[in-house]
This record gives sequence, C-alpha cells and structure tokens, in this order.
Amino acid sequence: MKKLINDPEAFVEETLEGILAAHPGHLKRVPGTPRGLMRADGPVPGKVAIATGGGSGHIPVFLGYVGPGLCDGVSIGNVFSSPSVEAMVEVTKAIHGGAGVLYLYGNYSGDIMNFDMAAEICEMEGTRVATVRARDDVISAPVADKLRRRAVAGLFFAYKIAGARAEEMASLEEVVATAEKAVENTRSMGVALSPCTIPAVGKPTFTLGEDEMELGMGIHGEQGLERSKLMTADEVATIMTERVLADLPFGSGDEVSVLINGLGATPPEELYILYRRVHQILQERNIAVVKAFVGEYATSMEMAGASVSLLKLDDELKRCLLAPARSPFLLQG
Amino acid sequence: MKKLINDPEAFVEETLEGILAAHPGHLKRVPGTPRGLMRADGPVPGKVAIATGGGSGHIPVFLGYVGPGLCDGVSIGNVFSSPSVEAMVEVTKAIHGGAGVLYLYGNYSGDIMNFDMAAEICEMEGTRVATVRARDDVISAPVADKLRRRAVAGLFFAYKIAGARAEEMASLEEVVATAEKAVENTRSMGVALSPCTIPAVGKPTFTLGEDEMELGMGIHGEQGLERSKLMTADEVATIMTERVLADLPFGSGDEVSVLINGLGATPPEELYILYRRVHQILQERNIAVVKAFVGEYATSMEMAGASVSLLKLDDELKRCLLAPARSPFLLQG
Amino acid sequence: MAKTELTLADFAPLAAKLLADFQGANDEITALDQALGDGDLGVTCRLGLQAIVDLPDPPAEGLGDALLKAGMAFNQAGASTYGALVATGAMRAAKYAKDNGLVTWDLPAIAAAAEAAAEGIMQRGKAQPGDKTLLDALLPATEALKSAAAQGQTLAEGLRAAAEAAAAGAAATAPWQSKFGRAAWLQERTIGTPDGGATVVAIALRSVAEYVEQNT
Amino acid sequence: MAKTELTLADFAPLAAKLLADFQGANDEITALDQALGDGDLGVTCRLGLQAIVDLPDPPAEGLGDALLKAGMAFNQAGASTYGALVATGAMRAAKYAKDNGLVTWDLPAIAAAAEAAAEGIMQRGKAQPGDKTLLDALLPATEALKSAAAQGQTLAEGLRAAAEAAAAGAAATAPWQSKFGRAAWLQERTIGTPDGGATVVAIALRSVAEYVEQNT
Ligand SMILES: Nc1ncnc2c1ncn2[C@@H]1O[C@H](COP(=O)(O)OP(=O)(O)O)[C@@H](O)[C@H]1O
Ligand SMILES: Nc1ncnc2c1ncn2[C@@H]1O[C@H](COP(=O)(O)OP(=O)(O)O)[C@@H](O)[C@H]1O
Ligand SMILES: [Mg+2]
Ligand SMILES: [Mg+2]
Ligand SMILES: [Mg+2]
Ligand SMILES: [Mg+2]
Repeated sequence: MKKLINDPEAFVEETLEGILAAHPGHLKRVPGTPRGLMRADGPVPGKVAIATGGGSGHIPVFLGYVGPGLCDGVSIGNVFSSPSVEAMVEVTKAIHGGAGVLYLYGNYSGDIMNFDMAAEICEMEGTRVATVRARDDVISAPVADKLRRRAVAGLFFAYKIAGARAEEMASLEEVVATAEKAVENTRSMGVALSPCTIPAVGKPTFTLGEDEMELGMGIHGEQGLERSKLMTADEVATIMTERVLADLPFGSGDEVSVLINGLGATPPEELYILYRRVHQILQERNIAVVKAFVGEYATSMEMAGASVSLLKLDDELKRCLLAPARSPFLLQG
Repeated sequence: MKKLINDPEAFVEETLEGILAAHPGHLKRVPGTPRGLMRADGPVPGKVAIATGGGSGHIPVFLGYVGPGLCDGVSIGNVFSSPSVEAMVEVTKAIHGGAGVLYLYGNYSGDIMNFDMAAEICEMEGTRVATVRARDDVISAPVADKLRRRAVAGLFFAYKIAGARAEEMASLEEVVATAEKAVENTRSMGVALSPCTIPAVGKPTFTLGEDEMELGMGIHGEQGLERSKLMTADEVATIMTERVLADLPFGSGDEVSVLINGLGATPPEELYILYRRVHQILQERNIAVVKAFVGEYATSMEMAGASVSLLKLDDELKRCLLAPARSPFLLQG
Repeated sequence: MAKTELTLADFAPLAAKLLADFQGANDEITALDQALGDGDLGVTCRLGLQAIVDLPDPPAEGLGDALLKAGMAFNQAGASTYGALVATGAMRAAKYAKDNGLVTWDLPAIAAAAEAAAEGIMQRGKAQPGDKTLLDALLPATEALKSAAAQGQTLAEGLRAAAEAAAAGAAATAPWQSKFGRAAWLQERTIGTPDGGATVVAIALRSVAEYVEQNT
Repeated sequence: MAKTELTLADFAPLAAKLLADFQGANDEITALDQALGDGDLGVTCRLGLQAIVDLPDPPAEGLGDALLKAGMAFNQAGASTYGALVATGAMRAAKYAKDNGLVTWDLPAIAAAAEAAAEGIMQRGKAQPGDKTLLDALLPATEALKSAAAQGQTLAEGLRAAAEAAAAGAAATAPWQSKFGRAAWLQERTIGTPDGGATVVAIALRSVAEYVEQNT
C-alpha cells in the first residue's frame, strides 16, 4: 500500500503537529508529554473531565472527539498500540476540573492495563478516577461473554452521550451511569474488503483475495467471523443489521441512532447505499431512526470496509445524543 | 477494485435514496426529476438561489453542499457525467425564490453545455440565470489560458463564499461578483496514488505502478502533469504548494484559507501530515492561515491521493468564509 | 430491392441495432475515453441508446421528429459533453427535416441533415476541424455523404463511404493534440491516441450503413 | 572464566544485544501478531528496546533499579498489552531485588526474580497457563531456571535451559485456542498458530543466554 508519509517512525508525531497547526482554536497540547491533547478551553472547573486514548491510525477516533460536549483530553499511542501510562497521567492532571475524571475508551487489553496503571497513580495523587469501556462488536465474543467484547465504531456513541452528560454538570457517578447505559445499548458489526498497513511495519496486516471479504472484522485488522465471497451492499447490510438487531435485541417500537462507519477507503456513496438498506430493515421492523450518522467516524487508515452500529435510545440518551458538540471532526447543534 | 454496491447501474439512485433517508431534515427531492435535490427549507423567498450539479462519484461534491449558507439545489448526473438538462431545469424552477438563480459549478464541457441549454430554457420561461464556473486546477492549463482550467476541490471555496453572500440577501449581480472573485482567488493542485473505477465500467480509469504517483491528477482520473516515483509527504506537499503559490501568485502578508482534500482512500492521518508541511511553507512565506479545512471535500470514489487548495482572502471573502453554513457534510458557525 | 431511403419504420430496428453494436464496442470506447478523458463515454452511449430504444411510443410526426426525441432522450439518460452534442446535432437535423417538410430521408436529405447537425455541433462546442473531436469524423463523413449524393450513388454506397470516411478521420486524430473537452488538459500527452468521440461517430455510421445493407 | 552472575555492567551491552536480535526477529514477530492480533508486536519490541538503549544515564542503584527503569522505558515507548506486562514483570523483579538487597544476580537470584515477574504478570493480566499467552513460555522458563539453580548448573547452562523451555513452550501453544487479549476474539481461528508474545519471551531468553555464553 502506498502512503503519503515521511519517516514511518515519525507518523504519529507529524500527524499531531498537522492537527494542532490546522485547528488551533479547538485543541492544545497537554504539558509534560508529546502524546497528549486537550480541548483548547480546558480544564473546565467543576465539570467531570473525560479522558480517552488509544492507538493511532483511527482518526477521528480518538483525538477527533475532544471538545465541548465530547471528551476533555486524549492520550495517543503508536499505531494500534496503547498510549503510555505517562501520557495518560499528564492528560488526567491537565484536564481535571475538580469533579473527577472518567476514563472512557475501548475494551482493549493494552489500553486497559495502561489506563489501570494510570488510574492507580492518579488516585494515589488524590484524583477520583472512574472507568467505562466500550464493547460494541457483537462478533468478538458471544453475548454471554459480552464484557470481553472489543470496541469498534460504536465508541462514538459513548463519547457523544457521556460528553453531553458531563456538559450538564452531572456528577462523576451520574456520568458513569449514563456512559455505561450508552455502552450497554450499543451494538456494532463490521466488514472489511481490504487490509491496512501499519506504517512502521510496511506490509498489510492480512490479505484478502480479489473476490473475498471478511465479515466481522475489527478496526485493527483483527479477523472476524468468517471470510466469504464478496456480496452485494444489500446482502452485507442485511447480515450486519440482523446480527446487530438480534444481539441486544432491538425490537418494534424502539427508537435508535444509526452509525454507518467507513473504515477508510470506502467512498461515501457506498456508505449511503448501505444505509439505504439498513433504513429499510429498520422501517420493516418498526424501529424509528432518531438520527443517522454516515461517514468516517472510526477508521483503520486505508482499509476498505464499513460497519453498522445501533444505539437504543431512552429519553436521557436521546437528549444527550442531540445535545451540541464541537470538535474539528464533529459539529452539532 | 472491490465495491460495496448492488447493481452498478443503480449506483446513483441508491446513493440518493440513502442520503435522503439519512438526512430528512436537510434535503428533499425536487419534484419532476429523480435527479434533483434541494434544501429542505427551500425555496427561500427573495434570496438569490444557487444551483449546482455535476457527475456522481465526488461526494460531498456536489450534493453535500446544499443547505443554508451554501447552495439551494443540485442536479445529479451519472458517475463522472453531467446532469441532464431536464434535471437542471426542474431544480432551477424548484429553488427559485424570485431573485434569480446562479449556476455555480465546475468548468467541465459536459456540464457547461448542459447548464447552458438549461439556462436558455429557464430564461425563456422568465427566470434570470447567471453562471460562474470554478477553475482552480493550476495543472490543467497554463495561467495565460486560465479560463480553460478545470475545477477540482477548490470548488468548495466557491460554494462557501457564494452561499454566504446569497444568504446576506445580496442581489444576483453581487453574488456573481463575489463568486467570481472567489474563483479567481482560488488555486489547487492534486496528486493521485491509485486509480478509481466507475461502477458501470468495472475497471480502473488508469493504472499506476506500485512505486508511482501521478502529479496534477484531476478528480475524474484525468492524467496530470507527469508520472513520477512515489515521494515523501513533505516532498509532495512542497511541490504542490509551491506550484499553487506561484500561480496566483500568493505573497507575503496575504491571508488565506487552506484546503487539504482527500480523494477518497487516503487516511486523515496522511492529510494532516501533508497539512503540517503546507503550514510550514506558508509560515516561512509570511502568509497567514485564517482557516484550514482538512478532510474529504471532493472525492473520486476510492482513489488514493490528495490536493492542496488555497484561497486568497480580502475582507469580504473572509466574512463569507467564516459565515455559518449547514449541510449533512459541513456545519460551521 | 435496394433501399433508397430511411423512414419512420426504420427508427426502432435501427436504434436496436445501434444499441447492440455499441454494447459490442463498449470496451474499445471506454478504453479511449479512459486514456484521454474520464472513461464514461462507453456508458454514456449505452445508456443513451437504451433510452432511445425505450422511448414510450413510436414518435408520430416522421423521422425528423423521432430524431429530435431520440437526441433529447440520449442526453437525458447519458447527459455529458457527448450527450449534449448528440442532442444538439439531432435537434438541428430535425429542424432541417421540418423546414424542408421531409417525411422520408434519401441520401441527399441525409447528407444535408448531417451537415446541419455538424454545424449545430460546431456552434455549441466551438471546436474546429483538427481540434481532435468528434468533428474530425463527422465532417469528413458529411463530405462523403454529399459527394456520394452528388454522384448519384445508392443509399448503401453513400453510407458506407461516410462510415469509411469517419473511420479514417477518427484514426487520423491519433497524432494530434486535443484542443477541446477534458482531453485538452492533458496537452501533449494526448498525442498518440485517437479521439474517443470521433471513434463513436465512426462506429455509429458503420452500424447505420450495415443496417441499410442488411435491409436491402 | 565462566560468568556466574549478571551485574550493572552487563545492562548496556545486554540491552544492545537484545535490540539487535529483535531487529533480526522483527518479521517473524510481526507475522505472528498479524495472524492473531494487530501486527504491532514487532514494532513494540523494537521501540521499547530502543528506549532502553537510549536511557540517559547508566542507572546507579544496581541491576534491579536498572530493570525497573528499563521496564518503564519499554512501556513508555512501546505502550501496549505487551509493554504493560513487561513493565509489570520488571517492576516485580526489581522489587524482589530490592527486598533481598541484590546487587549482582546469580542463577538462583535470576530464577527467583523471574518467578516474581511471572507472578506479577499473572496478577495484572489474569491469564493462566494454557491460555495461550506469554505465560506459556515464561512459566516453563522459570521452572527451568529454578531446577538448574537447584542442580547447581552454571549461569550459562541455566539460561540456555530456560531459553529452550521457553521456545518449546511457545511452540506448544500452536494447537491451542487463545483465551486472552486481542487473539481471544478470533476464538477457534487462533488454533494452528503459536502465540506471538510467548515467542517473544523465547527470543529474549535466547538472546540473554547467548550474551552470557559469548561473555564467558
Ligand atoms: N467542444 C467540443 N466540440 C466537439 N466535440 C467535443 C468537444 N468537447 C469534447 N468533444 C468530444 O466529446 C468526447 C468526450 O465526450 P464525453 O466522454 O461525454 O466527455 P466528458 O466525459 O468530458 O463530459 C471527446 O472524445 C470529443 O470527441
Ligand atoms: N492477559 C494477558 N496476560 C498475559 N499475556 C497476555 C495477555 N493478553 C495478551 N497477552 C500477550 O500479549 C501478546 C500481544 O501483545 P500486544 O501485541 O502488545 O497486544 P495488543 O496489540 O493487543 O495490545 C500476546 O501474544 C500474548 O502473549
Ligand atoms: Mg496493539
Ligand atoms: Mg464525463
Ligand atoms: Mg468522458
Ligand atoms: Mg499487537
């Protein structure tokens, strides 16, 4: 795969430099680490601060969701690797507004181990830290084992909801409860049509035949459910949507938000062709779409493919979903 | 190239169905044609209406720029082909708010011939129609022949500026003058790393070797300046920026807006690595960036590559650039 | 018996033959427009001809009127540079037929209508002979039709001569540099490949000539 | 003379040898983590070891303290599941050294420190032997170190036995199903490929054993 990059080992640093240069009104660096960013107007006194973080290579995940109505800060790892404990600790210190910090991130063991170490350090220093992990990918474990599932694009809903709840000046316990509810009510499934290449590795994480696709692919090129022949958009959308619907389950009369996420190389046209079918299925099942998001919300660099995420709404989740939010990648309200 | 589609001949219709289903609050169909969309709250009485249009396969160009502060309506062609005269006429009728209609689109002969025919028909029916065509690609003709240049991603600036000017309730002549100024002050250059495939054709428009790139590529896979060995992001950014700067020319003390546009498959990380270098060059030349846009603003389906566009600002252009705008693809202010 | 003119009865079978022939020529046309343009010309021809074949009712007011409707339908389904030029040419040919009260078209009428079409296309597109456009096939074909008509050749002979002139004209564009349309941006890089639009004219005329020969 | 212990003087050359060996093993490690994970494990090891080699000052308080700093540096530059587990293991080994006033490390000390490290890693990661993780190389290696120490073998012999036990342990994971980390999501599809993290342990121990042999 051809990339427009310089030194592969400088990939993350140069990306951050570019983002900071492009969006000075939105983001600033966290002091004491090259791998931390926070909202330009932070810390916000009295507000629960939300820290996220994870590996690079998924923009707008994670740093694209830092801003009012979203997260307060982010620590940034190497491509597909966890941020360092040091970066996490500095971010926590910088964004803390006195009301505690929520660590909100994807259920990946590298992130978990490092965030847990950071939490221990920060709590020793007197900062209240709580943790909520997104785990929306239905393919990654059976429903009985859902706490072990990995996060994919549905993490976006957790950011949007928790960020809005924190902006309401809710307490740490309240923000945790709302974030947990959002996580519990989100389900996703993805498909990949082509691999991606970690710049420092230089060769693709997996290979797919010219007429193959991988159902249930994760956002790091982890394999999924099964390899199959390339299907039509309608067939793929149907498989993903039915699997997602059955898992929660979603049912007649539910109100939902839908996210059709592009993994990187899949054009917007194709995402809308997928959405068309998802929307049809939801209409057939008498499930109402309150808001649809279609675009690149969690990428895997140049991977081709897409995922379907559904969030089941109640009054609180709906209010938080529709609340304003502002980042270089998401502007709402 | 693998695509997530159904029947290739239904590509455009199904994309439109998906977009309308996803964004009912933003867009609605124009009566009398399957290939016209307009802002959901249009027509706006007393406002100059802006109609655009062009071939499919470039989302968010064109239909992504329909909404308050942008265009009022769009006619949609087959992939990389002009919309029909019939669609253009219906869109013109539907969006006309009594203050005349500006046809604002890219300088492509298919679009020109068809929009010109539509304008003749609409004028016969008593609607005042004016035309402004974007032509920002510096590679497509020498500066002496700049009226023959094609449009690439810089068309975005024309939409943003003209849309804001029309929203100020300026007259048709005033909107035309401002739009022309935006076009005249915009310059772009692109690079492609991989081809794209028209769904109904089924094979790529061109081929590139594993270590090759095409400098000066257009957004339909038209060849550009020259084929060369793959370079680093810094080298590519430098070539494109210097060529663009020299063309207007842009100089010390200028204020500009920058657009780094991804053609489809190039990840956001790489676009920011490009922006980093562009920003450095502008700083070295004492050119101030008032606002930077980095992302997919004009795509060529799954083509890998990017372009750099610069818009030189004066007070009026700056005011229009920063004015609010609202579409499913662009939300500002 | 040798066919001497085209009538409204020829419209539907001729359209069907053109569509079939362009389905066969699709890859060749696509490749040419991919080389010098954006690759949609084959799709445009197929969609445009399909729309003509699908026209709801056999148009009633003669071949001229049918041609007008066909041109509009072509450019509605296959809107593009080419579609607009085809529609313009059809409109002018129809106008010639109307102004001259044509019901059936013999070789002199076809030659005159083709000349009217070419003039319209030149006005709409501003291109000149030698600019490496469809005109470089259409203009020699028109000349061939005129001189065949002047020499009293049969319809089949005239159309065959026109098809050959168009093919030769299209082939001759290869060493030239494109001056119009998308190809113009490629400047010197257009040298060496024949123009797609001119090739389309040659294919269309060959199809019409074959139709007349087969129905003679 | 046979080397009987590791001291602070060994830290820098050993780190350099590990980095060189992991550069050589990069493709093998990457391929394993691509098969069962996300493909970053080779990068993680290279960046982590480079950070150790780049540590500013030779740490002053003995090998235990050096190990602690190395673990932190590894997981700062190569933060990840693996990095966190390496850091945790290093922290526990350092704690063992501190609690026992170790300055230089002979084979029994190394065996005991390795056992402390393995315990820490099990606490942090919650995995058990047989779950197809790095433990399936580390635990047999620890056992080998302990029995070599009990039998009074030389440092070189003990480390060689540990490296071989780790390599055998890593190879033995191939037919198992992964139960932890990213690989667990692949469920049955992990069967047939050995665990990357276990392989890393084997490569590291081979490198240490070679270092001692070469410096004997
Ligand atoms: N101004 C013009 N006058 C006559 N023919 C033209 C002109 N511009 C382009 N053409 C013809 O149109 C052909 C391309 O048609 P088409 O593929 O529809 O163009 P596009 O895709 O650029 O809209 C060219 O091969 C050429 O023969
Ligand atoms: N809970 C765990 N306990 C022990 N080892 C683990 C655990 N989870 C993963 N591992 C080891 O870590 C290796 C993967 O490390 P790494 O590539 O850093 O993971 P990731 O990229 O998923 O963060 C696996 O091969 C396995 O040996
Ligand atoms: Mg990883
Ligand atoms: Mg075209
Ligand atoms: Mg074309
Ligand atoms: Mg890994």
